[in-house]
Order: sequence, then structure tokens, then C-alpha cells
Amino acid sequence: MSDSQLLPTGQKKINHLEMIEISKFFPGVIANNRVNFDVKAGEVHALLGENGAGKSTLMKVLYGLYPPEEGAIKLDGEQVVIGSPVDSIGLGIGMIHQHFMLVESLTVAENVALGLASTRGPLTDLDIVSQRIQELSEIYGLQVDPKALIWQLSVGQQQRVEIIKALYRGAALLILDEPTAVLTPQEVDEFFLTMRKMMDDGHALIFISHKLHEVLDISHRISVLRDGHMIGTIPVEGATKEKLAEMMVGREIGLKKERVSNEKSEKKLILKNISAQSDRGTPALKGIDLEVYSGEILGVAGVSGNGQKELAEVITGLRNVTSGQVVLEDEDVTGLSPKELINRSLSYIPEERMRDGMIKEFTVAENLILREYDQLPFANNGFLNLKNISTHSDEMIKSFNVKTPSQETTVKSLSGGNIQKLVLARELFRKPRTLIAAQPTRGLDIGAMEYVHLRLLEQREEGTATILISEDLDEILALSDRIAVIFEGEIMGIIDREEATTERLGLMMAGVVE
Amino acid sequence: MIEKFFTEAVLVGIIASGIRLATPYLYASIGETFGQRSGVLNLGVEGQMLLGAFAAFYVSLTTGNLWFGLLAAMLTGLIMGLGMAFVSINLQAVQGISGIGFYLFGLGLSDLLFQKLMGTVVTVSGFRPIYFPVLSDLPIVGQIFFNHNILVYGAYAMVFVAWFVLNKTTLGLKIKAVGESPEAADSLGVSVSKIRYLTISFGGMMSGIAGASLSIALLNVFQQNMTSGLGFIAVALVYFGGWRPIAVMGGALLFSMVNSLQLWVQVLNIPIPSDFAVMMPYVLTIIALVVTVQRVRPPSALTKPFERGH
Amino acid sequence: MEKWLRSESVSKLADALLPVFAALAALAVGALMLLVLGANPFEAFGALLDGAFGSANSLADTVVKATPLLLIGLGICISFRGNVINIGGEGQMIIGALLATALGLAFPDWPGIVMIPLAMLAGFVGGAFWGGIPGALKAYFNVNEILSTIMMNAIAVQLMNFLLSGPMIDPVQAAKASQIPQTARLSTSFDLPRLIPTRLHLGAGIAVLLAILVYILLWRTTIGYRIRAVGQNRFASRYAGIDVKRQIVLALLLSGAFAGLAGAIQVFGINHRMITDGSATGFTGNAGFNGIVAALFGQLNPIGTIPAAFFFGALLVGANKLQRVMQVPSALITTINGLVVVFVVSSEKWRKTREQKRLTDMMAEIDGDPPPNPEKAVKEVGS
Amino acid sequence: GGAENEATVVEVPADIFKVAVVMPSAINDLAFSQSMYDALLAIQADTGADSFEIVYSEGMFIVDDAAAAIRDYASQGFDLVIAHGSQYGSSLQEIAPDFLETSFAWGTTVDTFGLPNIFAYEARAEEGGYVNGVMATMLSESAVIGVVGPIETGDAKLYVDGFAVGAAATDAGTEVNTNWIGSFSDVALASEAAQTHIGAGADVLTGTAQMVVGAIGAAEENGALWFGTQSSQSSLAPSIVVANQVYRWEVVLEDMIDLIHGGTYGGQSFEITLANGGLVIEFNGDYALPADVQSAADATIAGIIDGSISVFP
Ligand SMILES: Nc1ncnc2c1ncn2[C@@H]1O[C@H](COP(=O)(O)OP(=O)(O)OP(=O)(O)O)[C@@H](O)[C@H]1O
Ligand SMILES: Nc1ncnc2c1ncn2[C@@H]1O[C@H](COP(=O)(O)OP(=O)(O)OP(=O)(O)O)[C@@H](O)[C@H]1O
Ligand SMILES: [Mg+2]
Ligand SMILES: [Mg+2]
Repeated sequence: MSDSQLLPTGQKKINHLEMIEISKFFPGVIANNRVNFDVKAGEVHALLGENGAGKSTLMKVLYGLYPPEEGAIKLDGEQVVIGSPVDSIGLGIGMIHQHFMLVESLTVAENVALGLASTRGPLTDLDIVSQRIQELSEIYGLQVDPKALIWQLSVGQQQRVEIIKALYRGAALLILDEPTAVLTPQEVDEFFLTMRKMMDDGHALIFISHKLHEVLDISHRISVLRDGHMIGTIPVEGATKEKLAEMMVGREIGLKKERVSNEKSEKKLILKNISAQSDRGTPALKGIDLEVYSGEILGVAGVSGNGQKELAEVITGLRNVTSGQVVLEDEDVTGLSPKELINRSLSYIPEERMRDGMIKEFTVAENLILREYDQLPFANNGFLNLKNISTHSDEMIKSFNVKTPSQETTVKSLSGGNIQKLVLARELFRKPRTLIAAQPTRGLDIGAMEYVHLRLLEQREEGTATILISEDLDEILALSDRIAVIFEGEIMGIIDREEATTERLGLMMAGVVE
Repeated sequence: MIEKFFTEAVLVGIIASGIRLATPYLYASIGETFGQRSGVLNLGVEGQMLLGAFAAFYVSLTTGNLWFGLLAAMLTGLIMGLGMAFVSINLQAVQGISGIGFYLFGLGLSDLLFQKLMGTVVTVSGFRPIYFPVLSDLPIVGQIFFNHNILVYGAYAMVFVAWFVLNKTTLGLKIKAVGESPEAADSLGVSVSKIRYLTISFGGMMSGIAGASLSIALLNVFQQNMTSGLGFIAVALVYFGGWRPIAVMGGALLFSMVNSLQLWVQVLNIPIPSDFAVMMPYVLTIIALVVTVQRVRPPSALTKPFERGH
Repeated sequence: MEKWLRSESVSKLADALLPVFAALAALAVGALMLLVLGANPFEAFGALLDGAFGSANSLADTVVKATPLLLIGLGICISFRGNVINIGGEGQMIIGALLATALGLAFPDWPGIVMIPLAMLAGFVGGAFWGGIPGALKAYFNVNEILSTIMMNAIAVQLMNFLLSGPMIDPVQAAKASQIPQTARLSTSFDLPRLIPTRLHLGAGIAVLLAILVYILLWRTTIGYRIRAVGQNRFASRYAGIDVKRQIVLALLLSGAFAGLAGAIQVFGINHRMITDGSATGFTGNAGFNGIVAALFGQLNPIGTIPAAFFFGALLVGANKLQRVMQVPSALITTINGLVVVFVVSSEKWRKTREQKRLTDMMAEIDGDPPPNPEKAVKEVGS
Repeated sequence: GGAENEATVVEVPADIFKVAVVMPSAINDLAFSQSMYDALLAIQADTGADSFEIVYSEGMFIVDDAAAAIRDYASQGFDLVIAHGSQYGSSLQEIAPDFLETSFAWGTTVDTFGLPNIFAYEARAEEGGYVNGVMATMLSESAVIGVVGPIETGDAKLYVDGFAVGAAATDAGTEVNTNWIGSFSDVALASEAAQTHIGAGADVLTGTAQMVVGAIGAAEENGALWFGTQSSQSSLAPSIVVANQVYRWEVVLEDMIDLIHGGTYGGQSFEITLANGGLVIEFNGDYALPADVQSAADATIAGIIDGSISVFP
């Protein structure tokens, strides 16, 4: 650690920041209940907790986005008032949000420049901003093109923009809310390099993640939130995954299910030489060939943005192919509508669950029939059968252990984990013969993740043919029978699980052909 | 029949009149463009225009100074804009509806004031066409471009100012960001409310000038409901232009030139029922949008009130 | 628990009445303006109430006024729930009325019992057609519906002017030099049954019945489910196997249909012929816009739109009486109407805040986890 | 409240004559509605305010609202309820039979629906139109005249048609171009229509309905002459308004009132004409009208009055 009171960016360090007795309510929820938390220069302080525990809320209070109901914040011993992001930015606090705060239709430089004074007074000085972006990129190894439009960037690149935004504003303390949830293992490694560099320079870092090995890898201290309460803070020395998990959920977990080996029986789903375009009209899939058998989980590993989304959408009828053929249960289903595929007992757990998989303003009950709203027993002759729908919801909520005040609650007020359980409940209840599961555990806490895995394996035993699309190699390795790696719209190879290692997959994901 | 159109008088007439007729649309649409770019739909433009038209007219009449009139119109529009801003930003009212409320309010109040303060239709001597030495005397070109009053030129100047502000200034950057992603703007310390207050009250001011351009420059009278739907067309033109000032200007010019064309169709005794002639600008505006298939998205946050955490 | 229920329902009642309080506040501002104009506000509001509810006739007029607002409001409930903005009620109402009238004129000898339902259907179809066009333009050509519906209103007016002064003109007028643009009177056997001796006609009953049907449509049928789903989230709707474009067309089409029906009912129930003064308002009475306001005050709920439409009908009818009694300019009435709209729509904020607070209290009670008390705690951090 | 009103009605001494009028536009529109309001004021000025009471509902362009107003006035016991707009006919036809003790007047039309308590009244607007057409043609140097109208109907149509006939009768070579702008309120479009006429060579303009104030402004700006109708528009542009056909409804209203006093509540139709003094060509004193035009106008007026000129033969 350097002893200077200045950071390489020229900013003053934040030596010690303390949050004292912070409480924050939402309608119906106490998100933070008298929470204490602190972070020091040159350290990474991790914040753990289940979905909905109150981590993001606490950080948003620190960043000035939410006024707390009570509590105080001290910076280097002095009490400060943070009423808005203007205050926090002024104090040297930066935040990388769980959901990126970027204006998609603007360029990188414009996003960085937004809200800052310009050297040209009222006129923008994007050229100067771009230069400075280049400088920062070099210091911290964050390559990004200042002229690129945000929507054209990959998620990893977008994250770099977020970090540059914070550094550009002279952040001495950086809040990182689940920054790794959307990154590939390689990207995580690069990201950790950046984090270590910042740490060594004397930045104070707050790190939120659901991945315990990451937390153990990079943090100095670890705090755990549960149900809005601070459970405790421990140094990384002596901390174990088991201990942290127990602190988070308040009980021991370990739902490990033994995989029984199924015999491959019939070919359920065959993709023949599939090509398709992305939303932007660029080629996204280039001649994909895949076969999935019943009772098998085929893992599709790959860095996000290499055609996974398009692959899932082509199979589910949400995207047209430019060439090739999709064969489902010996029938050519290329070009069929989503409706017709739903009727063929194809289930789909979409990657963007809040956008594609759920209607936020609909109730839990309404969302649970989303895929079969017009079929018996939910509807008859065009009329909804509210009684059946209600009974069904109650059953689903119970058997999938969904935490919701009632089936009449709108989905938008549920936590991410519970929303995912709803998607799962809906898609698995249908007893699908074929299942496409895209990033089914992204952003979920370990408890919820184990639960999802359990369900997927159960489904496998029932004979479902599953395509599991995931960036999480641990997940892929834990669940798949065979693993296909996708890179730039092509399948780099398909290997049996027994032959797969993280290293081998990682190389393939980076486009290295065997 | 058609050849009747290709006379100098007709073509010059259509273009010159189109340029002039577009004036009130331009002011109002450019103002509305700013509001919508920042995420607020103001359907009360027509009411703001009427009050602006009245204020301009009445103050010009009583003070004898057109510039005071213009200033009064701007102030009136500004106040109406601030009202709209308060209701949509602080009270988070449904924008489509509050706009209609402000429209009715402006429609009624301008009429009421007209009746109480003036009682009957009178005229003022409004802004006169500016004479540009040499230029104004040029054949054709002089007629088309150098024979208008100051507010007509002002309208076109505003288009370029708007383009410049939106694309070249930090303010424009903030406006666009607030309209596309208020959360992102907010997280960088850009005050969403401040920006929206600014754009909506500016929009109100522009609507006020649009009204003034009618009452003290183009028509030189005030009468109840004299805008008769012009403000709503101005809002529609913002959609037509896909929220881009230059394209909005294109729409305003298209609409008003076709309107002027339909007047010529009647004057030239082309045997089309007058009702169909009057329809032309509306039909053609829709057709223009169909054939130039656009992929422009509205600002993502349009009509959505902003509140942290939502 | 009982106490909780009671306070809950009281608070819900207060919410339901909130628009009324807001309207009263707007009227208070109106009272100030009346004072400035030298009129006695109490007398004025007495006149307003009297005009809206004072006699069987005025009550009937209120209901008659509310009928097209309700019908158009129902259409708005459908389209806004489907996230398509229909500003085209005026034009759709006109086209529906034209089609229904043309039918009535073409077959003057048919029995009323046959013609009336057919004419209503014609109105429905005419409005659907006029609403379906912007719907299709939006779904398949990406033409913004706010723009197209505003334009379609103007086109409908000119079409009406053309038809009423040409092909559909009353033969009596056609023979005269002045040629008032109106159709012949429809056969009296086509008049919608009335509650003698007032103008209250069957249309009001039809509208209320339809409100219930639209409620069922939106929340009890798969069509409604689809429209609402598309309105809330187009991506998830596609995922659910819904043809999104078709729902957009359908939402505008249905919305237009109700406006068209309102037009037909207006002709067969009240005017018995069509006549134009060159503008839309002369025929529609601004129902195309006021219906939107009514629907939004009804929270886009068909049942809630019934009292909202009635409230606005009363306001409009009462306001005319106010003009007659106080001899204040009609412009004042328009001004006050504007204020009422602004005030009522602004009052929503309080309702939402209260709803959230209720939710918080409810959850706290269910949780049994006593929340920290922010009042007692020292507020140290900027709020 | 209403009961109170009715009570007042009962107590009213019989010698107060109460008139209510329902009008589509405003009482000060310098056009159709104002012509009626001015006429009532003229009668009131004659008879005195304490024996002649006027109430009005203006801005009743919604037919439905007008109907409610008419019914309300009738039920309050007004002696005469005037429905001043051809669009109110259907409503009146329905309401009148319920109030046989009330007299109704409806204009502009000739149709009383055969009801005993409806008077119809109409302006022979084509007469003044013809006279204006004659003068306009003589004054036009370019031999092009522009007309701006709202929609092609009723009073406006009569005037414009009469104007065209008058122009053609004076000089068949003069071109009369007409623009129907499709609206009674679009002042801006009316102004642009006038500019279009001027662009097409017109140096004399005329027009009818309340939105023509926009056209008058355009005429003034370009030095074109203007002929008005319905009300006097001279005050708007004293330098260019040549003459106005002014409606004096009091001529027929007085007849109606006499009949009502005599117990006849309707069943007759009236018209204002040049002959009965209901239509007056008012020359603008500020405009120096050439003597030959003045005498041609006088001769035309005389000809129409004595029947030697028939506008629509
Ligand atoms: N803006 C909001 N309005 C209402 N409730 C909210 C809001 N934001 C969060 N909550 C609720 O507050 C609680 C804490 O949420 P928070 O976002 O802090 O959780 P988290 O620990 O970050 O969870 P995750 O791991 O899923 O990101 C949750 O119950 C959530 O539903
Ligand atoms: N406006 C809101 N009202 C109620 N709850 C909200 C609101 N915004 C967020 N929440 C809840 O707050 C919690 C945290 O939300 P957040 O947006 O941080 O991520 P998340 O739901 O965990 O999604 P992800 O899958 O990206 O981790 C979630 O439970 C979410 O449902
Ligand atoms: Mg979070
Ligand atoms: Mg999360």
C-alpha cells in the first residue's frame, strides 16, 4: 500500500468510512434495520447476504440515492450528510450498480461526461473526455472505445465503462454491487487485477457478490446481512464457505443431489446448420449443429454475447433462422411460432427474466399461467377459470417455496430469487419434454441456486432433454452430461463432462480450437 | 389541369406560404421536442399557445410595443410551463391528462380575458416583413425567403439552436440522458427534476411565442380559440420528426406546404370537393410516415414520472 | 384485527372520494374567478348542482352526457391497458355515427327492433374500422398512434362534412339554396326507447351493461389477458406465445369500436339525424377527449369509469346551467373544467402515497418485526 | 336553485318580455352570433331594459348542450326562446311540442316543422352578396376576386353564391375564386387562404363567418379590398373595408314579438331582405368609394328591392 494521501488519479484517499445504525424502509419491507458497516483505504470489504437481504439498499443509502430513516455516516471521523449522488460524488464515493446505470443510446464518452462540468463551458468537450478515458484505461487496464455506443458493447465492456465513470469522477471509495455476476471467469480474473491495482493504490472498495470463492479470494473483511440485519463482520482469515453460508441463511445448507446416470435414449432436439442474426442485424449464429437426448443436460458454455441468447430464441421460436433446421421430436419446427412450440411441451427459462420471463405489473397468479393462459385448466372457451388459476398458484407457491405475501402480489415487488422460482415453477410444472434454461441462477444466492439445480436434476431424471446455457462453469460442470462451448456464434466443440475441466473449457470459450 | 400548378406564382406562393405557415408549428414543436426528449409529454401546448397569443396581443395593443407583447407571451407560456412541470414532476400526474387539463384551462382563460379586457375583435399592427436591400427584390428567391417577418426567421433559427443544444452542449447531453435513462442521469448527480423543469418551462415559453407569432405577426388579431387545433398538430409533428429538430422542421414544412397546396387546389378550381382538399395535409402526413418507414424509438422514459428506486 | 379492517376500509373510502375533494378544490379556485367576475360563487355552484341534479330532466341530461363519455372511456380502458394511446375517439365516433346513420337512412322501413341493433353494430364496426387503421399502421408500419389518431380525427371531420353536404344530405336541404349539411331525420321507429318525459334513453343502459362486459373482457377472458400482457411487456408477451402486433391492432380496433358505438347511440338516442357545423365538437361534444379523462379517473377500470363519466357528465351539464343562470361567459366554464382535470389528476399522488403507507403498515403487522421508529430516532442523515 | 327560479317566473309582471337566445359562437364574434345579440340589444334600447329582458347561452356549438339550454329556458317560462343556428332544428322540433305556451324562433331556415309555436327566420344573404359582388367586380383591377368561406352551407353558401352571381352579372370575365377552409374557427388558415387569393392575383376579397378576421388582416397587409357580411367589419381595417352587408334581425324579431303579444306563438317564417330593411348595405365612411360604384350599388339594391333583379332566378 502506498503511503501518499493521494491516489494515482490525483484524488485524496478516504481513510475510513463508517455507516452507523442505518435503517431504511420500503412499503412493506424493512430493507435495513440499524445496520453498522465500515470500510478503510486499501481494503476490500465484502458484503454478503441472500437475495433481498438489503445489500443494494445499504449501498444506495451510502451513495445518496435513498435517504435513510435513521442513522449516520462518518467520513474520516467527521459526520457527513449525503443527500444525493452529487454529495457522494463530491466526497469521492463512486458506485457500480448491480443494474448498470448507462444511457444506452449515448456513447461511452458521453456517458462518462454526463453531469460533469466541461472545459468548454456550456459546450461538450468529448474529445478531452475521450483522452482522459484513454489515460484511465491505461492505468487500470480497462480497454474501451470512447466513441462506441453503449448498446453496442458487451456486458463486460459496459462494466468497464461504469468503473471508468467512477474513477473519472475521482472516486476514492468504490462500491461494487455484484460486479462479477455478469462476467466470465476470464473477465473476472481481469476484473480482479483491476480491483487489486486500485486497492494497492489506496482505494477503499466495497464488494458484493454471491460467489463465496470470489469473496474469499479478494476480500480483507467480510460482512453478512440477513433480512435487513447485520449478522456480523469477520476477517477473511479463518473464514470458510460453510461458515459464510451459515451466516447468510441462518442454517446449514448443502442440498447436494447425487446425479444418477441416465441412459441416452431418443434424440429430442436436433439443430441442423442453424444460422441467425442478432437484433442489430449482424450474424449471431453461424451454422450451429447440436443434438440433445431425453434425460440429458447439454451444457452450453460461453462468454455472454457469443450467440447464446439467439440460440435459445431460435429454438423457442422467438427468432427467425436465416438458414438451417430445428427438429423437435422428429418434426421440423423451423419457423413455427412460440405458441406452437409451447404446445409441443417446450419450456424456456429466459436469461433476462424480468424482461422476457415475467410481466412485472401482473400478479404472481397471472404470471404463473403466462405460458398456458389459454389452455385447460386455466381457460375454457376463451374465459379464464379464476378458481383453477388460484388453486394452481397456491400449489406452486407452496411446492416451490416462493416467498410472497399472496398470489395477488405484483411480481415487481418480489426479490430476484423468488422471481426466478416463479419462472421455474411455471416452466417445470408443465412437465416439459424439452427445456431451455438460460442463466437460470444468475444473481441468485447460494440457497436459491442449490434449489434450482436440484429441480433441474429432477427434471433430467424425469426424462427431459435440457439445454443449460450458463457462463458459470461450476454450474455447467455440476449439472451437464455433455458440454458444448459456443464462441462467436459457432460451436467450438462438444465434450463429455468427464473430460471437461475449467481450464479446457475456459480456453475453448476464448476461441482457442483444440 | 395539373399544369396550372407549374406557374411561378403558384410555386412561389406554395413555398413562401408554407414557410410562413410553419412558423407557429415550429416554435411549439421545438419546445415540445425538448420536453419529450427529457421524458415529459405536454399535451397542453394548444392552451399555452392561446394564452401566449392573447398576452402578446393585449400587451402590444395597450403598450403599442410589439416587443413587450412578445415578452408577455414568453412569460405567460413560461408560467403555464412551470404549472405543467409542477404537476408532472412534483405531483407525478398522468401527463396525457394533465396536458388536456392545461389545454382546457388555456382555452377558457384566454377567451375569458379576451371578453373581459377587449370585448370584441380588434387588430394591431404586428411585426412587418423585413426588407432586405437587394435580396428582397430578387425574383422568386426574394419572394420565398426574404419577405417574412422577424418571428418567421426566429422560428427557423430556433430549429438550429435546438439542434445545436441537443447535440453539442452539456445541457443537451443531460436532457437526452434524463429522457432515456433518468436513473442513470440521477446516479451521476444530474437533477432529473431540474432538467425537466427547464425543458417544460422552455417548451411553455416556446408555445407562448408560437401563439404570439399568430396574434402579432401573422394574423394581427386575437379571437377565441384562434389556434383551432394547431397546438395538437404541433405535438403530432414531434412524433413525425422522431424527436429530432431538423426532421421536425421537415414535418412542419411538409404539413404547411401541403396545406398551402390545398388552398391553391381550390383557388385554381381543380374539381376536387373542398372537404377532400382540406384533408390533404393530414392524409399526406400519415402517408409520409408510412413510406419513410422509421425505426426511431421514443425517449425510453417518455411519460414516465421519475422517482428514485422505481 | 377488526380495528385494522375498519381503518383500512375507511382509508379506502377516503381514497375513492379523493377525486371529489380535488374537484372541490378546483371549484374553489373557480369560485375566486367568479368573485372577480362579480358573481356570487355560492349561487353559481347552486346553479351548477341544480343544473346537474336539480330535476328529473337535468339528471337525465347528466346521464345522457355521461353516456358517450362512458362508452369512449371503456374503449380507452382497453387501449390504454394495451399500452396504445387512442386520441382518435372523436373521429371514430363520427365514422361510427355515419355508418349507423347511413344504414338507418337506407332502410327506413325496417322495424326498429331489427334496425336498432343493426345500427349499433354498424356504429361499432365503423368505429372499429377507423380505430383499426392507426392500429395497423402502428403494428405494421411503426407509425406512432398519437400522431395518426390526431390526423384521423381531422380526416373524419372532413369526410363527415363531405357526406352530409353531398351524398347523405337531407333531400329537403338539397333542394334549398342554403343546403344545411344534415341528413334527413331517421325514421321515428328507430329512436332508442326513452324514459318519458326526459331525454334519458336506452343508450345509458347499454353503456353500463357494456362496462360490465368490458370488465369481464379485460380480467376474465384470454383476449383481455393478452391485451393487458402486451400492454405491460411486449417481450414477455411474445414469450407467452402472443402475437403482439395483432393485439395492438385489436386494442385500437376495440377502442375505436366503442367510440363508434357512442356515435351511433348519440344519433339514434338524441339527435336522430346527423348535422355538421364543420367541426368535430359540434357532434361529439368533445367526448373523444373527455372520455379519455373519464377513463383515467376511473383508474382505467371499466367499472370505475362509470362514476367518473357520471361525474364529468354532471360537471359539463351543470356548467352550462351555471352560464344560463349567472350569465358568465362560457369561457369561464371551460377554464374551470380545465382546473378540475388538472386538480383531480394531480391528486393521484396522495392516493399512491397512502396506498404505499398502508402496505408498509400491513406488512409490519404481519411480520411482527417492530420497525425502528424514525420519529423517535435522531434524524441525522440528510433526508 | 331551480324552484327559486320558477317561483320568480310566476311573479314576473306580464309586461316584461323575456327572451332567451342560444348561439353557437360568442356574442362578440363580429359575425353570426353578434348579429343576433346586437339585434336584441337594439330592441331593448327601444323598449327599455325593464320591459325587455335578454339572457343568452353562447358558445353552444355542441348541439346536445344547446338542446338542454333550450329546454331549460322553455321550462322557465321565457316568452321567446331563440335557437340561433340551423343545427338546432332537430332539437327544437322535439322540445317545442312540450311547451306550447312558449314561442320558439329558429334560424336560419324557413322551416317551422308545421308547429304552432316555432317561428323560422332566415337572411337572404345572397342579396347583399349580389350587391357586394357587383361592387367588387367594378373595383377589381386584376379581374380576380377571392372568397373565403367556412364550409359550403347555409348562410355562408347563400352569401357566396349570391356574390358570384353578382360578379358574373357585372363582368363575366372576372374570375371569382372560392376557398372553403373547412372550419369556422381556423383564423390562421383563413388568413393563408386570403394570401393565396392575393398570390393568385386577387385584389378584392370577401368572406363570411367568424374566422375571416384572419383574412381581413391579410387583405389589409396586401392592400386588397374587403367586403364584409353578417356584422360590420369596418372597424377591423377601416382603410380597405368597402362595405358590409349587416343583418338587422330586429326587423323580424319585432314582428314575432308583436305576434306573440297577439297570441300567435309560431307557425310563420320570416326573412330579412334588403326590401324589409333587415339587410342593410353599410358603406364604410372611411373608404372613398368611387361615385360610379356607389351608384351601381344603389341601383342594384333598388333593383333587388323592386324585384327587377332576381339573384337566383
Ligand atoms: N425501491 C424499492 N421499493 C420497494 N422495495 C424495495 C426497493 N428496493 C428494494 N426493496 C426491497 O428491499 C429489500 C432489500 O432489497 P435489496 O435490493 O437491498 O436486496 P439485495 O440484498 O441487494 O438483494 P439481491 O441479492 O437480490 O440483489 C428487498 O425485500 C426488496 O424487495
Ligand atoms: N421498485 C421496486 N419495488 C419493489 N421491489 C423492488 C423494486 N425495485 C427493486 N425491487 C426489489 O429489490 C430487490 C433487489 O433488486 P435488484 O434490482 O437489486 O436486483 P435483483 O432483483 O436481485 O435482480 P438480479 O437478478 O439482477 O440480481 C429485488 O427483490 C427486487 O424485486
Ligand atoms: Mg442487490
Ligand atoms: Mg441480485
